[in-house]
Amino acid sequence: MDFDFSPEEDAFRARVQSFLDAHLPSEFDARDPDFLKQWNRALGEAGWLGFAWPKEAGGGGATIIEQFILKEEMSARRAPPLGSDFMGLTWVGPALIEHGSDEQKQQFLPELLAGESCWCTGYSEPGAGSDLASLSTRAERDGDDYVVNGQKIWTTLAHVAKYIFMLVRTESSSRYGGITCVLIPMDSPGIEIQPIPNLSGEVSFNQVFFKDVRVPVASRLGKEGEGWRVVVGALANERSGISEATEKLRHIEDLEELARKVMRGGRPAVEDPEVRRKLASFRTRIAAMRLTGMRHLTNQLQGRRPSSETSINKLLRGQLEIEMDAFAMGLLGTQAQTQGRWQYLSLSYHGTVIGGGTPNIQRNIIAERILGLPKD
Amino acid sequence: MDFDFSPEEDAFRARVQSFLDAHLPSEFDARDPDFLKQWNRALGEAGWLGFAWPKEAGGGGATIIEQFILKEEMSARRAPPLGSDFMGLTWVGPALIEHGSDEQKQQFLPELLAGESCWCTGYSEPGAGSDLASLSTRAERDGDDYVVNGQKIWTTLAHVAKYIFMLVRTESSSRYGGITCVLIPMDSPGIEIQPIPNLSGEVSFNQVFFKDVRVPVASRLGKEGEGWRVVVGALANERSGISEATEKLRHIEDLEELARKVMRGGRPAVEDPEVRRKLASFRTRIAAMRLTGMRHLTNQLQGRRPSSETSINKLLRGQLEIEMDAFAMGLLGTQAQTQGRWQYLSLSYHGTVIGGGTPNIQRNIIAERILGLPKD
Amino acid sequence: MNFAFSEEQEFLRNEVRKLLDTRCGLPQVRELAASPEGYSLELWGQIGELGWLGLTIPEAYGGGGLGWEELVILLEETGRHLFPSPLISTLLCAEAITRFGNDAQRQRWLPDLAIGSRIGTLAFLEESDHWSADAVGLCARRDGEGLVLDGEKRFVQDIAAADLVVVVFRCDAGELRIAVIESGSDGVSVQSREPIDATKRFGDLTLSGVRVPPDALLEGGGSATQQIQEILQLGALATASEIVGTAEGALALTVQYAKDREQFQQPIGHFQGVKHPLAETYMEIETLKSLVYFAAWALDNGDDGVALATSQAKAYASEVITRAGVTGIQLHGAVGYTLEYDIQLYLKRSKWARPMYGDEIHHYERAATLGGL
Amino acid sequence: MNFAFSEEQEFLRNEVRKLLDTRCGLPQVRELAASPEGYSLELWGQIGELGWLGLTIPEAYGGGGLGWEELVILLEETGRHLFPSPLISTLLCAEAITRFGNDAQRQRWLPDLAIGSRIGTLAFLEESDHWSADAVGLCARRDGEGLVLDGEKRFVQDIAAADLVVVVFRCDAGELRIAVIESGSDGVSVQSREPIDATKRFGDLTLSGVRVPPDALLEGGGSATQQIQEILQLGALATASEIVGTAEGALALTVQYAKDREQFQQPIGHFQGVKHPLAETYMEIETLKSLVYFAAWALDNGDDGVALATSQAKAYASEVITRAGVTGIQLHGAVGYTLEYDIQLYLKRSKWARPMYGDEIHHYERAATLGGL
Repeated sequence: MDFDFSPEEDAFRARVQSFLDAHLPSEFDARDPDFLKQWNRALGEAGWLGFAWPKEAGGGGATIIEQFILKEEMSARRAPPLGSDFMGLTWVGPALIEHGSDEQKQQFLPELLAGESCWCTGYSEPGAGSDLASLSTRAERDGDDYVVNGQKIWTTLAHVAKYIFMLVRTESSSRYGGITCVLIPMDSPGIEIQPIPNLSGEVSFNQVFFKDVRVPVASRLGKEGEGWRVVVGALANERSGISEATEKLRHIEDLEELARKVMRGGRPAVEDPEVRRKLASFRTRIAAMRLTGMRHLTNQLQGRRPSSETSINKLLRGQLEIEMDAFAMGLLGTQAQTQGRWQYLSLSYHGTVIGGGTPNIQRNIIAERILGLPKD
Repeated sequence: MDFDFSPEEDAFRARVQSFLDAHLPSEFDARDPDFLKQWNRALGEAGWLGFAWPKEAGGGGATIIEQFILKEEMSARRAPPLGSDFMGLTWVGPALIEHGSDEQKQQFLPELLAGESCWCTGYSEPGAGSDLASLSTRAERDGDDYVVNGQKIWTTLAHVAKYIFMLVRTESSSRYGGITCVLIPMDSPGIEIQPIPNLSGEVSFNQVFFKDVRVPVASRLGKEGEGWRVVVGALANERSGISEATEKLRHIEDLEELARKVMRGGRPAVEDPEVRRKLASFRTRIAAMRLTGMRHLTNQLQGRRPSSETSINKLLRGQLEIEMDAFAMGLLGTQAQTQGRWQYLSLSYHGTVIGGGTPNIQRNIIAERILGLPKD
Repeated sequence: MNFAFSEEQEFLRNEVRKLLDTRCGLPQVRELAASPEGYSLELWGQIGELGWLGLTIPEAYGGGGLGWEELVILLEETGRHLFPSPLISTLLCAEAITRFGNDAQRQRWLPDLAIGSRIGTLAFLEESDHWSADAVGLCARRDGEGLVLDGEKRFVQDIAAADLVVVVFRCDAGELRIAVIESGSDGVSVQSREPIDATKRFGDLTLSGVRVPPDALLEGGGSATQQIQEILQLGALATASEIVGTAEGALALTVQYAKDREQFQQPIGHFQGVKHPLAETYMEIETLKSLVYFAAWALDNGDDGVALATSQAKAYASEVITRAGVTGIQLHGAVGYTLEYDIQLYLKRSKWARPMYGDEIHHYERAATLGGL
Repeated sequence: MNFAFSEEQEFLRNEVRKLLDTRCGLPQVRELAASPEGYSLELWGQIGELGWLGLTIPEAYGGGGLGWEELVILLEETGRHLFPSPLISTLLCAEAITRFGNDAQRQRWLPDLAIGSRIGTLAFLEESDHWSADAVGLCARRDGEGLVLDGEKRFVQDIAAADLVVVVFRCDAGELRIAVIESGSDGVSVQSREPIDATKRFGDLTLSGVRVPPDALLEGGGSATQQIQEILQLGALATASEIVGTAEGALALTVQYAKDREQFQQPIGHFQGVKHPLAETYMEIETLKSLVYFAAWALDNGDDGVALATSQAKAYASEVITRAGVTGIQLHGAVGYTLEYDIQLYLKRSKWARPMYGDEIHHYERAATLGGL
């Protein structure tokens, strides 16, 4: 075991920190498009976009540890982590590098690396939420085209994306085997986007309807029926979840500050023994999240199959979000009923807990795949 | 709504209290056989045994409210509630009165009312725990006898009981319809009793094995195939669960005393705000248990079908047992690892939580029967 | 011994529910929540005529002369429907006048409050955010015969709609006072605040040289500290009553969703991971009902245990509504996170209801003290 | 960056597990628990020979010179097997001598402790039941060259078996002192107490005029307060390590039961009401492992965060083992309540493990303070 970083890794961390010192203002609005544009450009110029990709593909060829350090430092400063095209850089790029034709690579990669494209991904459908394999958006072959009909839901950023990276069904007899991956420009005729406001009234999700959308067969990524393989991906991406753990660290720091500021029973809340124990309990579990992420990272570094770490941290994170929110609202007292940063978080964390598989799905994964209990 | 008692009811309560003043020592060991014998005799002489039964059957003909008051006062003083033959008085007697032949009544009721019999009941089997209808102990007709073969488990007091009131399968094609109730002396040839020590090492349960046990058909209670009806019973027994609620009230009082006595961080634990809130939260739920019992009582008084109150209180009680135990052990600190009254309770409460249907069974009952969700 | 509502009470419940089902379904609630006033003046007038607003006001002053048992029924139904209106605020104002006003004051204000032609509220909370009489800091100065107020009250419910404001403050050597001031008086200004739950409006109240004439002071019987605790207690019980209905509404929506929504070729309500949390919520709501109904009875019957019973009811209610909101959203999965599905309305209401007139942290501590700890 | 055990460490784990599987299965644990000594002298001798007892003792004094990373592995396995022995006590005694003794003291005691020919323990706790250096009240009086002790220590683990006792006390103006006394010394008497978990023995220690010769005092380096906190910290980490294995053992038993036991024509492990609590337990154990392994690394590498990491590990461990015990029993249904099924052994162990060297109440408060709150 070794929790120290090498001198080279420490030097790399210092390089990231100087970049952040130079380019990330101490105060910024992560939703301001001007700021995002500027930030994106700075990221691209410094070579942080596609930093994880192989050098042959125009990327940074970073090691897993460098990626870990980069993500940790960025989330420590609450920076928008990978520019504005998160989906493109994290999922689409690596899949293109692995499975794309030369034409596809030439078409999409430079734009991605320049921070100029914006991708959305189409997996979920109204009838296929936690149970993705039951998706039913059809792509039927017609000459050199597929004709796509169906509907996607919970499509993040579809209302601003240039392309969609999506799964369609090319064969109906097999649940997983009949699924294929296609790349479609969002301005294709027959695509209609309907935003889904979230409970705070903001748009981050969309429904996307496909009516006889023609897609050249050349826009298929990977072979027909191998959509799952394409999506699962194989690039050496750092997947320890370090950003999530670091985010929670910022969350607990803010909560501690709140506990110092507000009063309970005439004294600062932080003097209440239960408040102290609760804060310590949150910090403990957040420290453990980071460490569990490091176990995942180690597995990756040693070329071992990922184990249960992701499900564990997702389940733990869900638990923490719910408990930390109830606790924060308790500290706020009557203030909880008005609008504010904490209150906004109190509504929006639900999206995080549900996203990427509900807690019940994580519990099933652990119970069935790891503990070997019977399937539902 | 009316939470007051009538002057007659108050007078009745006073009568119960004087009985307790006169016959229940301030200190006693509820497991001492001499004490139990004496207590039993006192109960019998005062007419409290079979107090709920109709006068025609030799009982006290008490109203539901009188039964409620009697139980509440007894459990308030921690008295062994109905003498030593709890099963006989609560379940067997009423079933005999409702379904018994004249011979059966003459044979069993006087003994019951004198506090001289001791019954056990045989429902659970190794393969039929939460799922009672799958019981398989067979009774085959042979002339004027049934021949019983099979095995019962979790049979409380079988090692001291004189008779067993049990369910057997007389027909195998129907799950519920093939079940019949029979009454068997425990000294019948072919019965073998094997005690099951509980986790504290004490015997309260048994396995009972039946090998070619001959039971005269005349010992059948009710008709063949109507075992369920007999067991469910119909006598106007008070079933609000008031004793359980009152028991929990004693439990929280003891816990408050403990919190006053032990120290936490150099001060009496009761001054820790979390300890205070926890104790108040326990008391709140215990108060609610009693009130929910009164809603049940009201339904009974008004001749309405019992609603969900029993499942609600069982579920709540399970939650309270677990939380109150963890809290008590926390107050005890290192003391928790040695033997003592609290520590004994900490092992034995598990029997209470599981007994009469696990929490998961209660959740299913509520979800399926009341909320109408699909069956498992 | 009888722990059941009477036939008349059940009749009242049916009437209220029928009207609200018809006139205030969730589509209407959304409309009203989006309106500037936040409630329907027309519907308000109608329920005033039906006598709901004056339910507990004595008949002599135009009310129904009923008790809190009936009020709990009304509030359970308004809570279930997320009915947007200044009902609880007006109620607390009327209760303060009924309980601590003299005959002239009752004559002057109650008949209007009973029919809803005037709206009332309570201005209690200050910067310290503590629902306790000791926390009052606002101080009046003497000016000739009367008193003059300068200062702030926060989170005053329905203040934009209110005509009459019951204000709690101190004077002279710090004694507590309760007065009824008109919101139109010189020096009164209101700053509305953005609510999480747009069906519950509130704002901050600034008082700049506001005159409190002697006949505005509620001075009848008992100590002002006790009177204030009494009013806060009524607020807590009213909120707990609404919570019963709100939690039941959230549960009903979620149960229905669990029956309708299929995943893995089954309604999700088939899975114990869904059905068991719903069963727990049901258990908690029924347990809460026992506490709330008893507290209402204790209040109506002058039972000694009313303060403890109310704190127990509101403490548990605050916990129940928080969990019911979260469970409802989480079991809805992704749609629970949308504006379109109604469950989010209940989640938002839980943000209002938990702290209002004291959360579980406040009321368990109070219950501990009242219980002798 | 490497958060994995080395091949050598995995080899150690396999060796330990193999031996304990063979020699100390649950039937043997039950036998030993019923014996007067509570552990097997023969097996103790054997693991002494194998070098397990002296794992962290420097090679110069007959030990293995390894670190806590290895020790955690050993303790996880002894925890998993509910292995009854004075291992942790002997370990703490040896750590105190290694860390704070001089060379002569090390020479005198460590080689015996390393092979198990002498057994050690720590006598720390007193009436106040507080796992903190400030809580020490036992006071020595001076008598000529030496010190004399009169008083009591409580819950001294494995005291009946121990030859050497590390005693913590005060002298003169209240400075803390640590000394090693022989259990056979004049004036030492032991009152065994009845444990809930018969695999963990302890008793109260009475000292009546017990002489502490100058060469029994451990005086090396740093303040005694810090040294005592260090020893308590090691106790907490050792217990947390055992808890990892114990919780895994309880989970494994319960998972197996859930696969085997059928109800309603299904293995009960099919129902989410059973499988989800098991998944939660698994998540908690894996989370705990992260905390424990890091604390061991921090300890071995002199990392500043070791005190915080240890308190976090033990606090969380106390919570995990309590829940794992209760979940295990409850999911076993009625058989969980019998003496026959093994799950009760784990429940009983949880009663020992939660408070030992500080429970979650103690360690979260400590973690809060260490974290700057």
